[in-house]
Amino acid sequence: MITVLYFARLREELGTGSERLALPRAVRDLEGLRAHLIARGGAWAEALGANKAVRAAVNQSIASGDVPISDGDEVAFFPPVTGG
Amino acid sequence: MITVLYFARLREELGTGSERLALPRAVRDLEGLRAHLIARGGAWAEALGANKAVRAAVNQSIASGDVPISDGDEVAFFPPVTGG
Amino acid sequence: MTVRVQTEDFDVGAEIAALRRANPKIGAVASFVGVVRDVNAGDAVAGMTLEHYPGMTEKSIEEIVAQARVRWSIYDALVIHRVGTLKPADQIVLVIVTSSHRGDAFAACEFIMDYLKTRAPFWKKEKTSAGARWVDARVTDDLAAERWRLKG
Amino acid sequence: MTVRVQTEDFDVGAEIAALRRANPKIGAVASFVGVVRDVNAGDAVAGMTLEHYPGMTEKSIEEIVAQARVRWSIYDALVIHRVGTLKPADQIVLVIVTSSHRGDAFAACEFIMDYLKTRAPFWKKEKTSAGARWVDARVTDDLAAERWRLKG
Repeated sequence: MITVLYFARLREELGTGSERLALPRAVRDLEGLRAHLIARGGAWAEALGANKAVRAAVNQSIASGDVPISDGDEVAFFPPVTGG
Repeated sequence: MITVLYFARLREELGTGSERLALPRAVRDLEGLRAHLIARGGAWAEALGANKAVRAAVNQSIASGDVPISDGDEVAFFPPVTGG
Repeated sequence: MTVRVQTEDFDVGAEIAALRRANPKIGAVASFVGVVRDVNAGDAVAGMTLEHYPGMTEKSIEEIVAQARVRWSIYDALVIHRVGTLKPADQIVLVIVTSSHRGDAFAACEFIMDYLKTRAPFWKKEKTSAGARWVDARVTDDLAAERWRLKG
Repeated sequence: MTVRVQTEDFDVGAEIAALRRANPKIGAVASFVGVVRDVNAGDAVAGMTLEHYPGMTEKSIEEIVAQARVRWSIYDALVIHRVGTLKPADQIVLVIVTSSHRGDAFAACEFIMDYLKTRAPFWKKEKTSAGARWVDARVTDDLAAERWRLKG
Protein backbone atom coordinates (compact mmCIF):
# COMPACT_ATOMS: atom_id res chain seq x y z
CA MET A 1 0.00 0.00 0.00
CA ILE A 2 1.03 3.58 -0.59
CA THR A 3 -0.54 6.82 0.63
CA VAL A 4 -1.41 9.43 -2.00
CA LEU A 5 -2.17 13.01 -0.94
CA TYR A 6 -3.74 15.82 -2.95
CA PHE A 7 -3.51 19.49 -2.06
CA ALA A 8 -5.14 22.83 -2.93
CA ARG A 9 -6.76 23.04 -6.37
CA LEU A 10 -6.08 19.33 -7.00
CA ARG A 11 -7.73 18.32 -3.73
CA GLU A 12 -10.83 20.30 -4.71
CA GLU A 13 -10.99 19.05 -8.28
CA LEU A 14 -10.55 15.42 -7.23
CA GLY A 15 -12.90 15.71 -4.28
CA THR A 16 -10.42 14.00 -1.95
CA GLY A 17 -7.37 14.91 0.06
CA SER A 18 -5.88 11.44 0.44
CA GLU A 19 -6.27 7.79 -0.37
CA ARG A 20 -4.62 4.49 0.42
CA LEU A 21 -3.74 2.60 -2.73
CA ALA A 22 -2.41 -0.88 -3.44
CA LEU A 23 0.64 -0.17 -5.58
CA PRO A 24 -0.16 -1.59 -9.07
CA ARG A 25 2.58 -3.89 -10.35
CA ALA A 26 3.08 -1.81 -13.50
CA VAL A 27 3.80 1.35 -11.50
CA ARG A 28 7.53 1.77 -10.91
CA ASP A 29 7.93 5.52 -10.58
CA LEU A 30 6.12 8.80 -10.06
CA GLU A 31 5.30 9.22 -13.76
CA GLY A 32 3.84 5.70 -13.79
CA LEU A 33 1.65 6.51 -10.78
CA ARG A 34 0.40 9.70 -12.42
CA ALA A 35 -0.46 7.75 -15.61
CA HIS A 36 -2.29 5.15 -13.48
CA LEU A 37 -4.39 7.88 -11.84
CA ILE A 38 -5.09 9.63 -15.18
CA ALA A 39 -6.38 6.29 -16.51
CA ARG A 40 -9.27 6.58 -14.03
CA GLY A 41 -10.68 9.17 -16.45
CA GLY A 42 -13.07 12.01 -15.56
CA ALA A 43 -11.77 14.49 -12.97
CA TRP A 44 -8.54 12.45 -12.66
CA ALA A 45 -7.70 12.74 -16.35
CA GLU A 46 -8.64 16.40 -16.22
CA ALA A 47 -6.75 17.46 -13.06
CA LEU A 48 -3.57 15.41 -13.61
CA GLY A 49 -3.37 15.70 -17.44
CA ALA A 50 -0.02 16.38 -19.09
CA ASN A 51 -1.15 19.92 -19.92
CA LYS A 52 -1.55 20.77 -16.21
CA ALA A 53 1.16 22.20 -13.99
CA VAL A 54 1.34 19.45 -11.39
CA ARG A 55 4.14 19.09 -8.86
CA ALA A 56 4.79 16.04 -6.75
CA ALA A 57 6.67 14.89 -3.67
CA VAL A 58 7.72 11.41 -2.62
CA ASN A 59 8.14 10.94 1.12
CA GLN A 60 7.89 14.70 1.56
CA SER A 61 10.69 15.62 -0.87
CA ILE A 62 10.01 17.33 -4.21
CA ALA A 63 10.36 14.65 -6.85
CA SER A 64 10.55 14.40 -10.64
CA GLY A 65 8.80 11.79 -12.79
CA ASP A 66 11.60 9.20 -12.73
CA VAL A 67 11.74 8.95 -8.94
CA PRO A 68 10.88 5.31 -8.01
CA ILE A 69 7.81 4.50 -5.93
CA SER A 70 7.68 1.50 -3.65
CA ASP A 71 5.37 0.02 -1.08
CA GLY A 72 4.93 2.18 2.02
CA ASP A 73 5.75 5.46 0.26
CA GLU A 74 3.87 8.70 0.82
CA VAL A 75 3.26 10.43 -2.50
CA ALA A 76 1.70 13.87 -2.91
CA PHE A 77 0.40 15.74 -5.96
CA PHE A 78 -0.19 19.49 -5.88
CA PRO A 79 -0.11 22.70 -7.94
CA PRO A 80 3.00 24.92 -7.99
CA VAL A 81 3.41 26.41 -4.52
CA THR A 82 2.30 29.97 -3.72
CA GLY A 83 3.26 30.65 -0.10
CA GLY A 84 5.32 33.40 1.41
CA MET B 1 34.31 84.46 7.55
CA ILE B 2 33.84 80.74 7.20
CA THR B 3 33.07 78.10 9.83
CA VAL B 4 35.40 75.11 9.98
CA LEU B 5 34.36 71.99 11.90
CA TYR B 6 36.48 69.02 12.99
CA PHE B 7 35.10 65.63 14.00
CA ALA B 8 36.17 62.43 15.74
CA ARG B 9 39.91 61.67 15.68
CA LEU B 10 40.63 65.01 13.98
CA ARG B 11 38.72 66.95 16.66
CA GLU B 12 40.78 65.23 19.34
CA GLU B 13 44.13 65.64 17.60
CA LEU B 14 43.51 69.32 16.88
CA GLY B 15 42.06 70.01 20.30
CA THR B 16 39.08 71.86 18.81
CA GLY B 17 35.72 71.04 17.28
CA SER B 18 35.16 74.28 15.39
CA GLU B 19 36.56 77.67 14.57
CA ARG B 20 35.53 80.82 12.75
CA LEU B 21 38.10 81.83 10.16
CA ALA B 22 38.55 84.86 7.91
CA LEU B 23 38.85 83.29 4.48
CA PRO B 24 42.43 83.96 3.32
CA ARG B 25 42.56 85.55 -0.15
CA ALA B 26 44.77 82.78 -1.51
CA VAL B 27 42.24 80.08 -0.55
CA ARG B 28 39.88 79.34 -3.45
CA ASP B 29 38.90 75.74 -2.82
CA LEU B 30 38.87 72.93 -0.29
CA GLU B 31 42.40 71.78 -1.13
CA GLY B 32 43.60 75.38 -0.66
CA LEU B 33 41.96 75.57 2.76
CA ARG B 34 43.53 72.28 3.80
CA ALA B 35 46.98 73.56 2.72
CA HIS B 36 46.36 76.77 4.68
CA LEU B 37 45.58 74.77 7.84
CA ILE B 38 48.56 72.44 7.35
CA ALA B 39 50.80 75.54 7.12
CA ARG B 40 50.00 76.19 10.80
CA GLY B 41 52.38 73.31 11.51
CA GLY B 42 52.41 71.08 14.60
CA ALA B 43 49.21 69.10 15.17
CA TRP B 44 47.66 70.71 12.07
CA ALA B 45 50.40 69.49 9.75
CA GLU B 46 50.23 66.11 11.43
CA ALA B 47 46.46 65.56 11.43
CA LEU B 48 45.67 66.99 7.99
CA GLY B 49 48.84 65.84 6.15
CA ALA B 50 48.59 64.37 2.67
CA ASN B 51 49.36 60.91 4.07
CA LYS B 52 46.25 60.98 6.26
CA ALA B 53 42.82 59.74 5.21
CA VAL B 54 40.86 62.96 5.61
CA ARG B 55 37.36 63.50 4.24
CA ALA B 56 35.65 66.86 3.93
CA ALA B 57 32.23 68.39 3.43
CA VAL B 58 31.28 71.85 2.21
CA ASN B 59 27.92 73.10 3.43
CA GLN B 60 27.14 69.57 4.67
CA SER B 61 27.77 67.80 1.37
CA ILE B 62 30.75 65.48 0.85
CA ALA B 63 33.25 67.46 -1.24
CA SER B 64 36.47 66.80 -3.15
CA GLY B 65 39.52 69.07 -3.17
CA ASP B 66 38.49 71.20 -6.13
CA VAL B 67 35.17 72.30 -4.63
CA PRO B 68 35.27 76.12 -4.29
CA ILE B 69 35.07 77.78 -0.87
CA SER B 70 33.56 81.20 -0.39
CA ASP B 71 32.63 83.51 2.43
CA GLY B 72 29.87 82.16 4.68
CA ASP B 73 30.55 78.52 3.92
CA GLU B 74 30.52 75.75 6.51
CA VAL B 75 33.47 73.42 5.93
CA ALA B 76 34.10 70.20 7.85
CA PHE B 77 37.11 67.88 8.03
CA PHE B 78 36.80 64.35 9.41
CA PRO B 79 38.12 60.77 9.12
CA PRO B 80 36.36 58.20 6.90
CA VAL B 81 32.96 57.50 8.44
CA THR B 82 32.31 54.38 10.54
CA GLY B 83 28.62 54.45 11.45
CA GLY B 84 25.91 51.86 10.98
CA MET C 1 17.25 27.09 13.60
CA THR C 2 13.52 27.37 14.34
CA VAL C 3 10.66 26.73 11.93
CA ARG C 4 7.07 27.30 13.01
CA VAL C 5 3.88 26.79 11.00
CA GLN C 6 0.94 28.25 12.90
CA THR C 7 -2.47 29.87 12.61
CA GLU C 8 -1.65 32.50 15.27
CA ASP C 9 -0.12 35.87 14.48
CA PHE C 10 3.49 36.61 15.47
CA ASP C 11 5.31 39.52 17.14
CA VAL C 12 8.28 40.62 15.03
CA GLY C 13 9.91 42.68 17.77
CA ALA C 14 9.66 39.88 20.35
CA GLU C 15 11.09 37.31 17.92
CA ILE C 16 14.04 39.54 17.00
CA ALA C 17 14.70 40.22 20.70
CA ALA C 18 14.61 36.48 21.51
CA LEU C 19 17.12 35.63 18.78
CA ARG C 20 19.42 38.46 19.87
CA ARG C 21 19.38 37.46 23.54
CA ALA C 22 20.78 34.07 22.57
CA ASN C 23 24.13 35.38 21.30
CA PRO C 24 26.22 38.46 22.20
CA LYS C 25 28.32 38.08 19.03
CA ILE C 26 25.41 39.08 16.78
CA GLY C 27 26.16 42.30 14.89
CA ALA C 28 23.48 42.18 12.21
CA VAL C 29 19.82 41.18 12.15
CA ALA C 30 18.04 41.09 8.80
CA SER C 31 14.33 40.37 8.75
CA PHE C 32 11.43 40.16 6.38
CA VAL C 33 7.68 40.28 6.97
CA GLY C 34 5.24 39.29 4.23
CA VAL C 35 1.82 40.93 4.49
CA VAL C 36 -1.56 40.13 2.87
CA ARG C 37 -2.25 42.81 0.25
CA ASP C 38 -5.74 44.14 -0.40
CA VAL C 39 -5.35 43.74 -4.16
CA ASN C 40 -3.90 41.07 -6.48
CA ALA C 41 -3.91 40.75 -10.26
CA GLY C 42 -6.10 43.86 -10.41
CA ASP C 43 -8.88 42.56 -8.13
CA ALA C 44 -9.76 43.61 -4.59
CA VAL C 45 -8.89 40.85 -2.14
CA ALA C 46 -11.15 40.45 0.91
CA GLY C 47 -9.09 37.68 2.48
CA MET C 48 -7.38 34.38 1.86
CA THR C 49 -6.95 30.86 3.13
CA LEU C 50 -3.51 29.28 3.32
CA GLU C 51 -3.26 25.51 2.98
CA HIS C 52 -0.06 23.53 3.52
CA TYR C 53 1.37 20.01 3.60
CA PRO C 54 2.02 19.24 7.28
CA GLY C 55 5.32 17.48 7.76
CA MET C 56 6.76 18.34 4.36
CA THR C 57 6.37 22.05 5.11
CA GLU C 58 8.64 21.96 8.14
CA LYS C 59 11.07 19.56 6.41
CA SER C 60 11.41 21.68 3.26
CA ILE C 61 11.92 24.91 5.24
CA GLU C 62 14.56 23.23 7.40
CA GLU C 63 16.35 22.15 4.21
CA ILE C 64 16.19 25.70 2.84
CA VAL C 65 17.65 27.13 6.04
CA ALA C 66 20.35 24.43 6.09
CA GLN C 67 21.33 25.46 2.55
CA ALA C 68 21.57 29.09 3.66
CA ARG C 69 23.86 28.06 6.53
CA VAL C 70 26.21 26.37 4.08
CA ARG C 71 26.39 29.39 1.80
CA TRP C 72 26.64 32.22 4.31
CA SER C 73 28.16 32.78 7.72
CA ILE C 74 25.07 33.15 9.91
CA TYR C 75 24.37 32.45 13.57
CA ASP C 76 20.70 31.57 13.49
CA ALA C 77 17.54 31.77 11.44
CA LEU C 78 13.87 31.81 12.35
CA VAL C 79 11.01 31.15 9.94
CA ILE C 80 7.36 31.52 10.93
CA HIS C 81 4.69 30.89 8.30
CA ARG C 82 1.00 31.27 9.04
CA VAL C 83 -1.74 29.03 7.66
CA GLY C 84 -5.53 29.21 7.81
CA THR C 85 -7.70 32.25 7.21
CA LEU C 86 -6.03 35.65 6.80
CA LYS C 87 -7.31 39.08 5.85
CA PRO C 88 -5.65 42.09 4.21
CA ALA C 89 -2.86 43.64 6.32
CA ASP C 90 -2.39 40.38 8.26
CA GLN C 91 1.16 39.11 8.55
CA ILE C 92 1.82 35.89 6.57
CA VAL C 93 5.48 35.08 6.95
CA LEU C 94 8.48 36.14 9.01
CA VAL C 95 12.13 35.37 8.31
CA ILE C 96 14.88 36.58 10.65
CA VAL C 97 18.58 35.91 10.16
CA THR C 98 21.36 36.86 12.60
CA SER C 99 25.00 37.18 11.70
CA SER C 100 28.19 39.04 12.56
CA HIS C 101 27.97 41.10 9.40
CA ARG C 102 25.13 42.59 7.43
CA GLY C 103 26.04 41.15 4.01
CA ASP C 104 25.56 37.57 5.15
CA ALA C 105 22.38 38.41 7.06
CA PHE C 106 20.75 40.15 4.08
CA ALA C 107 21.75 37.49 1.55
CA ALA C 108 20.63 34.53 3.67
CA CYS C 109 17.32 36.23 4.55
CA GLU C 110 16.45 36.99 0.92
CA PHE C 111 17.61 33.52 -0.19
CA ILE C 112 15.32 31.84 2.37
CA MET C 113 12.36 34.00 1.28
CA ASP C 114 12.95 33.30 -2.43
CA TYR C 115 13.09 29.55 -1.81
CA LEU C 116 10.07 29.65 0.52
CA LYS C 117 8.10 31.14 -2.36
CA THR C 118 9.07 28.36 -4.77
CA ARG C 119 9.83 25.23 -2.73
CA ALA C 120 7.78 25.22 0.46
CA PRO C 121 4.35 23.53 0.07
CA PHE C 122 1.93 26.40 0.77
CA TRP C 123 -1.03 27.37 -1.38
CA LYS C 124 -3.09 30.53 -1.20
CA LYS C 125 -6.78 30.76 -2.05
CA GLU C 126 -8.04 34.32 -2.35
CA LYS C 127 -11.53 35.66 -1.72
CA THR C 128 -12.28 38.37 -4.30
CA SER C 129 -15.47 40.05 -5.51
CA ALA C 130 -15.37 37.54 -8.40
CA GLY C 131 -15.40 34.62 -5.92
CA ALA C 132 -12.69 32.43 -4.41
CA ARG C 133 -9.69 31.51 -6.55
CA TRP C 134 -6.41 29.70 -6.13
CA VAL C 135 -3.47 32.04 -6.61
CA ASP C 136 -1.28 31.12 -9.57
CA ALA C 137 2.45 30.72 -9.10
CA ARG C 138 4.40 33.68 -10.41
CA VAL C 139 7.15 33.32 -12.99
CA THR C 140 9.02 36.13 -11.23
CA ASP C 141 9.19 33.97 -8.09
CA ASP C 142 10.81 31.12 -10.04
CA LEU C 143 13.31 33.59 -11.50
CA ALA C 144 14.07 35.02 -8.06
CA ALA C 145 14.86 31.55 -6.70
CA GLU C 146 16.76 30.55 -9.83
CA ARG C 147 19.24 33.43 -9.66
CA TRP C 148 20.78 32.02 -6.47
CA ARG C 149 22.08 29.07 -8.49
CA LEU C 150 24.27 31.41 -10.52
CA LYS C 151 25.62 33.52 -7.72
CA GLY C 152 28.70 32.89 -5.63
CA MET D 1 10.53 59.02 4.67
CA THR D 2 11.61 59.44 8.29
CA VAL D 3 15.16 59.92 9.53
CA ARG D 4 15.87 60.09 13.26
CA VAL D 5 19.21 60.54 15.02
CA GLN D 6 18.78 59.93 18.74
CA THR D 7 20.46 58.76 21.93
CA GLU D 8 17.39 56.71 22.98
CA ASP D 9 16.88 53.06 22.05
CA PHE D 10 14.20 52.10 19.51
CA ASP D 11 11.49 49.42 19.33
CA VAL D 12 11.75 47.49 16.05
CA GLY D 13 8.31 45.89 16.32
CA ALA D 14 6.57 49.19 17.06
CA GLU D 15 8.34 50.95 14.18
CA ILE D 16 7.42 48.20 11.70
CA ALA D 17 3.80 48.28 12.91
CA ALA D 18 3.64 52.07 12.53
CA LEU D 19 4.91 51.95 8.94
CA ARG D 20 2.49 49.14 8.06
CA ARG D 21 -0.54 50.95 9.52
CA ALA D 22 0.08 53.81 7.11
CA ASN D 23 -0.58 51.81 3.94
CA PRO D 24 -2.78 48.75 3.21
CA LYS D 25 -0.99 48.16 -0.10
CA ILE D 26 2.23 47.07 1.64
CA GLY D 27 3.06 43.44 0.87
CA ALA D 28 6.70 43.34 1.97
CA VAL D 29 8.63 44.77 4.89
CA ALA D 30 12.42 44.36 4.93
CA SER D 31 14.32 45.54 7.96
CA PHE D 32 17.80 45.60 9.38
CA VAL D 33 19.08 46.11 12.92
CA GLY D 34 22.75 46.79 13.60
CA VAL D 35 23.95 45.71 17.04
CA VAL D 36 27.09 46.57 19.07
CA ARG D 37 29.34 43.49 19.09
CA ASP D 38 31.39 42.52 22.12
CA VAL D 39 34.50 42.02 20.01
CA ASN D 40 36.16 43.90 17.12
CA ALA D 41 39.49 43.37 15.38
CA GLY D 42 40.24 40.62 17.89
CA ASP D 43 39.79 42.73 21.04
CA ALA D 44 37.02 42.61 23.60
CA VAL D 45 34.85 45.72 23.35
CA ALA D 46 33.35 47.08 26.57
CA GLY D 47 31.37 49.84 24.88
CA MET D 48 31.53 52.66 22.38
CA THR D 49 30.69 56.27 21.79
CA LEU D 50 29.09 57.39 18.55
CA GLU D 51 29.78 60.93 17.35
CA HIS D 52 28.02 62.53 14.38
CA TYR D 53 27.78 65.77 12.42
CA PRO D 54 24.38 67.24 13.31
CA GLY D 55 22.62 68.62 10.28
CA MET D 56 24.75 66.85 7.71
CA THR D 57 23.80 63.48 9.20
CA GLU D 58 20.08 63.95 8.56
CA LYS D 59 20.73 65.56 5.16
CA SER D 60 23.01 62.77 3.92
CA ILE D 61 20.62 60.02 5.07
CA GLU D 62 17.70 61.76 3.37
CA GLU D 63 19.75 61.86 0.16
CA ILE D 64 20.55 58.15 0.46
CA VAL D 65 16.87 57.27 0.94
CA ALA D 66 15.88 59.54 -1.97
CA GLN D 67 18.35 57.64 -4.18
CA ALA D 68 16.78 54.34 -3.09
CA ARG D 69 13.33 55.68 -4.02
CA VAL D 70 14.55 56.47 -7.52
CA ARG D 71 16.04 53.01 -8.02
CA TRP D 72 13.36 50.79 -6.50
CA SER D 73 9.60 50.81 -6.16
CA ILE D 74 9.13 51.35 -2.45
CA TYR D 75 6.39 52.91 -0.34
CA ASP D 76 8.33 54.23 2.60
CA ALA D 77 11.60 54.01 4.47
CA LEU D 78 12.57 54.67 8.07
CA VAL D 79 16.12 55.16 9.32
CA ILE D 80 16.97 55.49 13.02
CA HIS D 81 20.61 55.87 14.03
CA ARG D 82 21.69 56.15 17.63
CA VAL D 83 24.52 58.38 18.90
CA GLY D 84 26.20 58.75 22.29
CA THR D 85 27.33 55.95 24.58
CA LEU D 86 26.43 52.36 23.71
CA LYS D 87 27.41 49.00 25.15
CA PRO D 88 27.62 45.50 23.65
CA ALA D 89 24.25 44.11 22.50
CA ASP D 90 22.78 47.63 22.25
CA GLN D 91 20.99 48.44 19.01
CA ILE D 92 22.82 51.03 16.85
CA VAL D 93 20.84 51.44 13.67
CA LEU D 94 17.47 50.47 12.22
CA VAL D 95 16.43 50.57 8.57
CA ILE D 96 12.92 49.54 7.50
CA VAL D 97 11.67 49.60 3.91
CA THR D 98 8.10 48.84 2.80
CA SER D 99 7.09 47.87 -0.71
CA SER D 100 4.55 45.82 -2.66
CA HIS D 101 7.13 43.15 -3.43
CA ARG D 102 10.01 41.65 -1.50
CA GLY D 103 12.71 42.17 -4.14
CA ASP D 104 12.42 45.96 -4.00
CA ALA D 105 12.19 45.99 -0.21
CA PHE D 106 15.33 43.86 0.27
CA ALA D 107 17.41 45.74 -2.31
CA ALA D 108 16.49 49.21 -1.04
CA CYS D 109 17.08 48.21 2.59
CA GLU D 110 20.54 46.79 1.89
CA PHE D 111 21.43 49.74 -0.37
CA ILE D 112 20.53 52.22 2.38
CA MET D 113 22.61 50.29 4.94
CA ASP D 114 25.64 50.07 2.62
CA TYR D 115 25.53 53.80 1.95
CA LEU D 116 24.94 54.61 5.62
CA LYS D 117 28.20 52.82 6.38
CA THR D 118 30.20 54.83 3.84
CA ARG D 119 28.48 58.20 3.41
CA ALA D 120 26.69 59.21 6.60
CA PRO D 121 28.92 61.18 9.02
CA PHE D 122 29.07 58.90 12.07
CA TRP D 123 32.24 57.87 13.90
CA LYS D 124 32.64 55.11 16.47
CA LYS D 125 35.13 55.19 19.34
CA GLU D 126 35.50 51.85 21.10
CA LYS D 127 36.46 51.17 24.69
CA THR D 128 38.69 48.08 24.80
CA SER D 129 41.04 46.62 27.38
CA ALA D 130 43.84 48.38 25.43
CA GLY D 131 42.11 51.76 25.93
CA ALA D 132 39.78 53.85 23.77
CA ARG D 133 40.34 53.86 20.02
CA TRP D 134 38.62 55.25 16.96
CA VAL D 135 37.30 52.52 14.70
CA ASP D 136 38.94 52.45 11.27
CA ALA D 137 36.79 52.48 8.17
CA ARG D 138 36.60 49.06 6.54
CA VAL D 139 37.56 48.47 2.92
CA THR D 140 34.75 45.89 2.72
CA ASP D 141 32.25 48.65 3.49
CA ASP D 142 33.54 50.75 0.59
CA LEU D 143 33.26 47.72 -1.69
CA ALA D 144 29.72 47.01 -0.49
CA ALA D 145 28.63 50.55 -1.34
CA GLU D 146 30.58 50.58 -4.61
CA ARG D 147 28.85 47.52 -6.07
CA TRP D 148 25.54 49.38 -6.27
CA ARG D 149 27.05 51.60 -8.98
CA LEU D 150 27.43 48.61 -11.25
CA LYS D 151 24.05 47.04 -10.70
CA GLY D 152 20.82 47.69 -12.58
